[in-house]
Amino acid sequence: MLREKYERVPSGCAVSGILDRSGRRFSGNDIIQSIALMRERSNGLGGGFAAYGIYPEYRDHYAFHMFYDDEQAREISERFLNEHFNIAEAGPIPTKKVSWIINEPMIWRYFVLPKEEKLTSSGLLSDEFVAQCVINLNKRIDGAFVVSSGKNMGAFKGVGYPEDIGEFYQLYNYEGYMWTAHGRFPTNTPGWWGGAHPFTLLDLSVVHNGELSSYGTNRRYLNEFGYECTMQTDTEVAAYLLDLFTRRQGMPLEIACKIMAPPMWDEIERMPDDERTLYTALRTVYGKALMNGPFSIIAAFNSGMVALNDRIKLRPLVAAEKGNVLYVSSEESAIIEICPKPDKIWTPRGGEPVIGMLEEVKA
Amino acid sequence: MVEYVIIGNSAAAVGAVEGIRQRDNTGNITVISEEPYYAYSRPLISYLLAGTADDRKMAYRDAGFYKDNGVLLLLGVRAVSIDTVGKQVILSNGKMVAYDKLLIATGGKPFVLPMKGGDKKGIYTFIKRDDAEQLKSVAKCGTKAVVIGGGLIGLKAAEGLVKCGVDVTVVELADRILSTILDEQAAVMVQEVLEEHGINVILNDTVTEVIGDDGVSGVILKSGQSIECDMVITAIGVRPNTDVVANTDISINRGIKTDDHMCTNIEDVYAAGDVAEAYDIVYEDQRVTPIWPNAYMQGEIAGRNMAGDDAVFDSGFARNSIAFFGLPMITAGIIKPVGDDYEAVSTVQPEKMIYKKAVFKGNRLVGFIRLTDIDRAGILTGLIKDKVDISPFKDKLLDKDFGFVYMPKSYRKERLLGVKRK
Amino acid sequence: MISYVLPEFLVMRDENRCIQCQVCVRQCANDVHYLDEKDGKVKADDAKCVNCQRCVTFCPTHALTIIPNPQEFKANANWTKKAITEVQKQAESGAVILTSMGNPQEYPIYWDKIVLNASQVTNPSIDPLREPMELKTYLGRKPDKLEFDEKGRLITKLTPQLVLNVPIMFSAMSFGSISLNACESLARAATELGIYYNTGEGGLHSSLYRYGKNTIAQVASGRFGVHANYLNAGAALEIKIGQGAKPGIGGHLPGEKVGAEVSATRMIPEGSDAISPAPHHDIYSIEDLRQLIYALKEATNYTKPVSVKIAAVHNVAAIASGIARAGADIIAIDGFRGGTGAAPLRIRDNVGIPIEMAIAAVDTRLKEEGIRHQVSVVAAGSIRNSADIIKAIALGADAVYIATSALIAIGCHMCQKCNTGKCNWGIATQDPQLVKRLNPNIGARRLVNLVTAWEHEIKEMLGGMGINSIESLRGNREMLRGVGLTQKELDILGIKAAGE
Amino acid sequence: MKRVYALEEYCVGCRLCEINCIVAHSQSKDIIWAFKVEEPRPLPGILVEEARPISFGLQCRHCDDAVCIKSCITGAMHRDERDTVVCDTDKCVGCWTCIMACPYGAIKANENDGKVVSKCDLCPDLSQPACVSHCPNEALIYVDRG
Repeated sequence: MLREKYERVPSGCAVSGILDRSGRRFSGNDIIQSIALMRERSNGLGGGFAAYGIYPEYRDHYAFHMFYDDEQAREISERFLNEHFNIAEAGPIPTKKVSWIINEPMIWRYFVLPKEEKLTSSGLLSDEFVAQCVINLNKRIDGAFVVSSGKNMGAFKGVGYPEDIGEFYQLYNYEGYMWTAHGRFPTNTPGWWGGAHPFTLLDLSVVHNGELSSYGTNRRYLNEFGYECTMQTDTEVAAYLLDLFTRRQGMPLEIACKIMAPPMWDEIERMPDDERTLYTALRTVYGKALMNGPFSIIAAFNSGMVALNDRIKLRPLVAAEKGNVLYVSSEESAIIEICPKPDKIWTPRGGEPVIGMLEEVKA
Repeated sequence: MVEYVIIGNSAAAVGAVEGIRQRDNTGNITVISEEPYYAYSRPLISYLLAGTADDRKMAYRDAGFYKDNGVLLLLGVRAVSIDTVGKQVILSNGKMVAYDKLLIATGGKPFVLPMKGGDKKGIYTFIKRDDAEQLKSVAKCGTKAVVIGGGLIGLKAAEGLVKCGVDVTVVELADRILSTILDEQAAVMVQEVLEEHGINVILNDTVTEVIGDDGVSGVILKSGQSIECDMVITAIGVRPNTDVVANTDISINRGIKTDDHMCTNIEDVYAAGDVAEAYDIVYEDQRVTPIWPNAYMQGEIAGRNMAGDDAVFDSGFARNSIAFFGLPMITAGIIKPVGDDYEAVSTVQPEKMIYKKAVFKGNRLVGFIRLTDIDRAGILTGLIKDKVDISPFKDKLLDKDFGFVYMPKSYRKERLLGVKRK
Repeated sequence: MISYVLPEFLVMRDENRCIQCQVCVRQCANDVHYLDEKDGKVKADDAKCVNCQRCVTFCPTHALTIIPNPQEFKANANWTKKAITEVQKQAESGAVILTSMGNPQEYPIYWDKIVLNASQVTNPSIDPLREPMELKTYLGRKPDKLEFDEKGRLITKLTPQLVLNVPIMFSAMSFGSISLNACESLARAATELGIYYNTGEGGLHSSLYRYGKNTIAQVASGRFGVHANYLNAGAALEIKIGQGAKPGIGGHLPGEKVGAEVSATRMIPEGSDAISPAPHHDIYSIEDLRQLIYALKEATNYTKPVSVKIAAVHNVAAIASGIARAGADIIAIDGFRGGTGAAPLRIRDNVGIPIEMAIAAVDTRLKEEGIRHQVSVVAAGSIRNSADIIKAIALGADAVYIATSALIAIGCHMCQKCNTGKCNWGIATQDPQLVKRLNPNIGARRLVNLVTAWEHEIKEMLGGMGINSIESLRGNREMLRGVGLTQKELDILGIKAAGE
Repeated sequence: MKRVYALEEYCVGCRLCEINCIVAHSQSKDIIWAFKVEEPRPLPGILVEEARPISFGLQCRHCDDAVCIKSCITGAMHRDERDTVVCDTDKCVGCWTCIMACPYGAIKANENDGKVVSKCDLCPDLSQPACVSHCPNEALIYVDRG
């Protein structure tokens, strides 16, 4: 598979996300409409979506979305999958020919569960087992790429404007309770489908607008915990940091956000004792996980999502609420486009996460 | 308003005016002086004689001094007596000046040697400005003079006369010149210089008779020797000018007796300067120390106390800075000690005319002589005055570079940084 | 025996400017300048001159210039003047050549072959004059993760940390090797700057205990001046295993430098040589180091981080790993250009490796072992300016130690004669006449100025990279590119070539 | 009043204070002219006492209770409007009584320039005395300690 030729392609981008906290499912139309409005922020070299709640019939299976360069890659990958998983269903993801979308890889989908004996012999929990398998697949099998691997969710992405990608995947045919989208403006022409956002790991998906000046520091830090940053993207770093803190270290999401975009030291100095101790500890222990430089990201996972800006808000991010629905986007217009009269609309401060959780999870 | 009256108009009087004015800017001050001059520098009369001082230099204070200090000046009039009961001063012109506070600062007057022919024309004293002016008018080149007395006044007169071209002989009764301020060693060295400059010095002798018709034509010494001369200057010393207190209840010993506030035995009557007898910190007794700085300081203390202060005079001791023919010398305190209580060290470099001597009593410096090398001699004066324990640096006192660097650090810091010792 | 050694310098005096004021005479502790009583002129004995430039600086008419002696030997690329002179010296003395300060030889200076990145278009640079720019640095052991209770409250208690306002510390220089006024300058500057200075192995003079909050107390092989109060006086402890200028050998403070104050501070008799053994005789292996680390922690009731300082030698990465595992909270690595108060010239000039390579190797090794985040790494050994600091941190250091630059700030002119004890600038001397030449008011002020200036520059460079917190530079080798380096060197440094 | 104080702990004995005092009181205010050309060269108003390792600059303390003024036989020594103790050299006759009196030894006989005394005048034309400005080690400070 044609991988990213250059390391760390800087890019400007658009992001958008919608969550209905009641769990009500809705089609991909809104998210396509929202991201489409920000066409100016993309340049047709990458677009993608993450959709949650779209596979209720396989809600307990890991849904693997795969890109293959060719049949051989598919065969090798499927052999790998068969070896480690019981596959409940497999087949190509339906797509529609769109004139602007070219050079698409083979796009397949598998609903799988880890084989009991493999799980037992690995000594891993199933999520970690799946994560290891995804990393191995991406690393070892040429021409194959795991687009997403979470339960009851999937990522749909490719090279093109996001609305064309949405059309290509016919996302209006899917219904989910949460959608995120990304329109990319890379400064070169990588033409690699895997490089588009969202970046995913299990059910975690990240769309991201920005460029991390701390990339080298963050990556070396993640290395220490076994994360190999192969994609050369900042999005990958953000995803792995979230995974490390929330999944592996079991930290509250808010805290993880405060590690990635912490308050300034002088702000910490002015905090009450408890808070000061907490933030001092966070920055002292996790300094290398601070994501420095401009970014706005939307990270989604089965239970909800979080939108986060860098601490001095060098990239745009707007949030709105209407009833149970939470909107986050790079631009206010992209929210108004699909929700003309929100109950509340605001610009989150740098480093202040906007967190939306499914009500059933909260309860 | 307080009426201050000061009899006399020299260093002590000026010191008193300035002392009064430190505390009282309103009281009236009256200064009474027999001499018809503004305060002038009495030691400068020898410079006047030698021609190196003019009126400007002679003036001890600016012309505006009296006005600026609100002083009523009564010049050319003598205070004859004092009515200490009625608190008034009786003047030679018959007038009375009432006082609340009185300072007697009448200075000294020359000792006059009883000698045959002492009434001839051409015999002078050398105390006042008029004396110098008078002498200057007769001290022509080629004339001859005999100076009776080899002390400070006599030698200064002799030096001035030599500079006028006069052939001078000094006759001194003592075994050395400048016997009050120099020891034998120093006196010999200074005498050499005087002689080099043409002064004929005769020691252990004195004038018994002045000869001549109307005017002076010579003197005959006790030894029988006779010396031709055109003039005689008697300079065998001064004594306190206590005339004004005669027949009053103000106590006199050699001078007017004062306490440590410069007050006499009579309330509101003070005395200062050459007329006063005050405590000498070196000799530790009451004595008259007729030197300029003492006069000023006593006057200032008296003035302050007259104006209500509680100031103590604690710096009385003899000290002199003088030079003859460019040979400077500074001496202070006891320079020729008598008795076992004292210890003296000295160093001499005859070729450089340097002589240094220090006199100790216990761990205190009580006197010194510095000839030629007078640099920073005031440090020693200070050590005497402050009664400093000199034992830590006693061996350095005569060194060329002696200074605070050799003194204990705490003392040094106290003096130089104003840091108080713990 | 006539000396064959040429005077190293010539003293040039501009007679048109010299006013015979003798300031030079009074300032030269080497008795170079003297007043010739015969003609009243000030003259110089060039052979004694060490080019410390005290006279040059103090001459009120700028009449003096010190130049290298232009006398050359017959051209020989192999037998250079230096090589010949050293042979001559040893033939005369029969002794090891002693010298001081850091390795002056022409080894590559990798700092100067590394360039920094800056933001353009895609990522805004940050203006430190308008935006916060954070240099605060915590040194000490860090847990793998923080634990929170079910209510999200922090459970983990951090072990003691050093908090630095700027990632710069003054490295170890003992009282004895440097003067008390130099120590005080460092201590006061560290206090004012919110950083730390290091006592070196000379103990802590009683007058410096008041700067304890900003003091790192060193424990070295001689254990000079080490007692319970000393260990508890500072904010941290440092076990000195080695020094970049003289890896593998100990120290030697000659008896003439051991005056009353040094004697009392080091707890050795006045006038006796203070000899630090080459190794710690209670550390012959890594497990012994662990014992000492924990002995010190016990002695200070676990209130202070413990640093271990080593010289950068060939297998520095593995050694550092061992030190991290032995329980050190901070590892200080001293490169081969680091300074010294006295070292054998051959050792100084030939032993050890450059700090740039060492720090890159250590950071990578610890990262690979997954323990880099647990310890702090401090780079030392000729950090000359703020760019060196930026590069050291991007290569993986948490902070740097500076010493030579600190000494230059307070007057050192790099004459490399510390070992003689006649430092004309009052730094590397115990002669009271010379010590007083360094006014700690001025010394501290100059140090504060230097570090403040570097702080500004670091902020500028960070802002240019689009970074507003120094922790985002740590190990961020993406920000570095090599110029004129071989691929092997690039690989060790873990950086790409410029243009890549 | 502001006075010059010497911090002996930091005096390096270079005597740049003396040299710069001379320059400040020279005609040209140029060090090379002052030393190489001008005659007579002024005397420094500061002196350095030295007994290694101790040294410090010392000049007139401008005493509140100045015995030099009280002792001066001509009235030349006086306190000016800045409270500085100065000598009116037109009135000074060089009797050296002030040298006898000054407990700091801070007054010098200047035989070069007429026969007058020479002492520190605290550099009335400068913002601070030249000795202080030029002390390389801040061993002289110019402060008001009362």
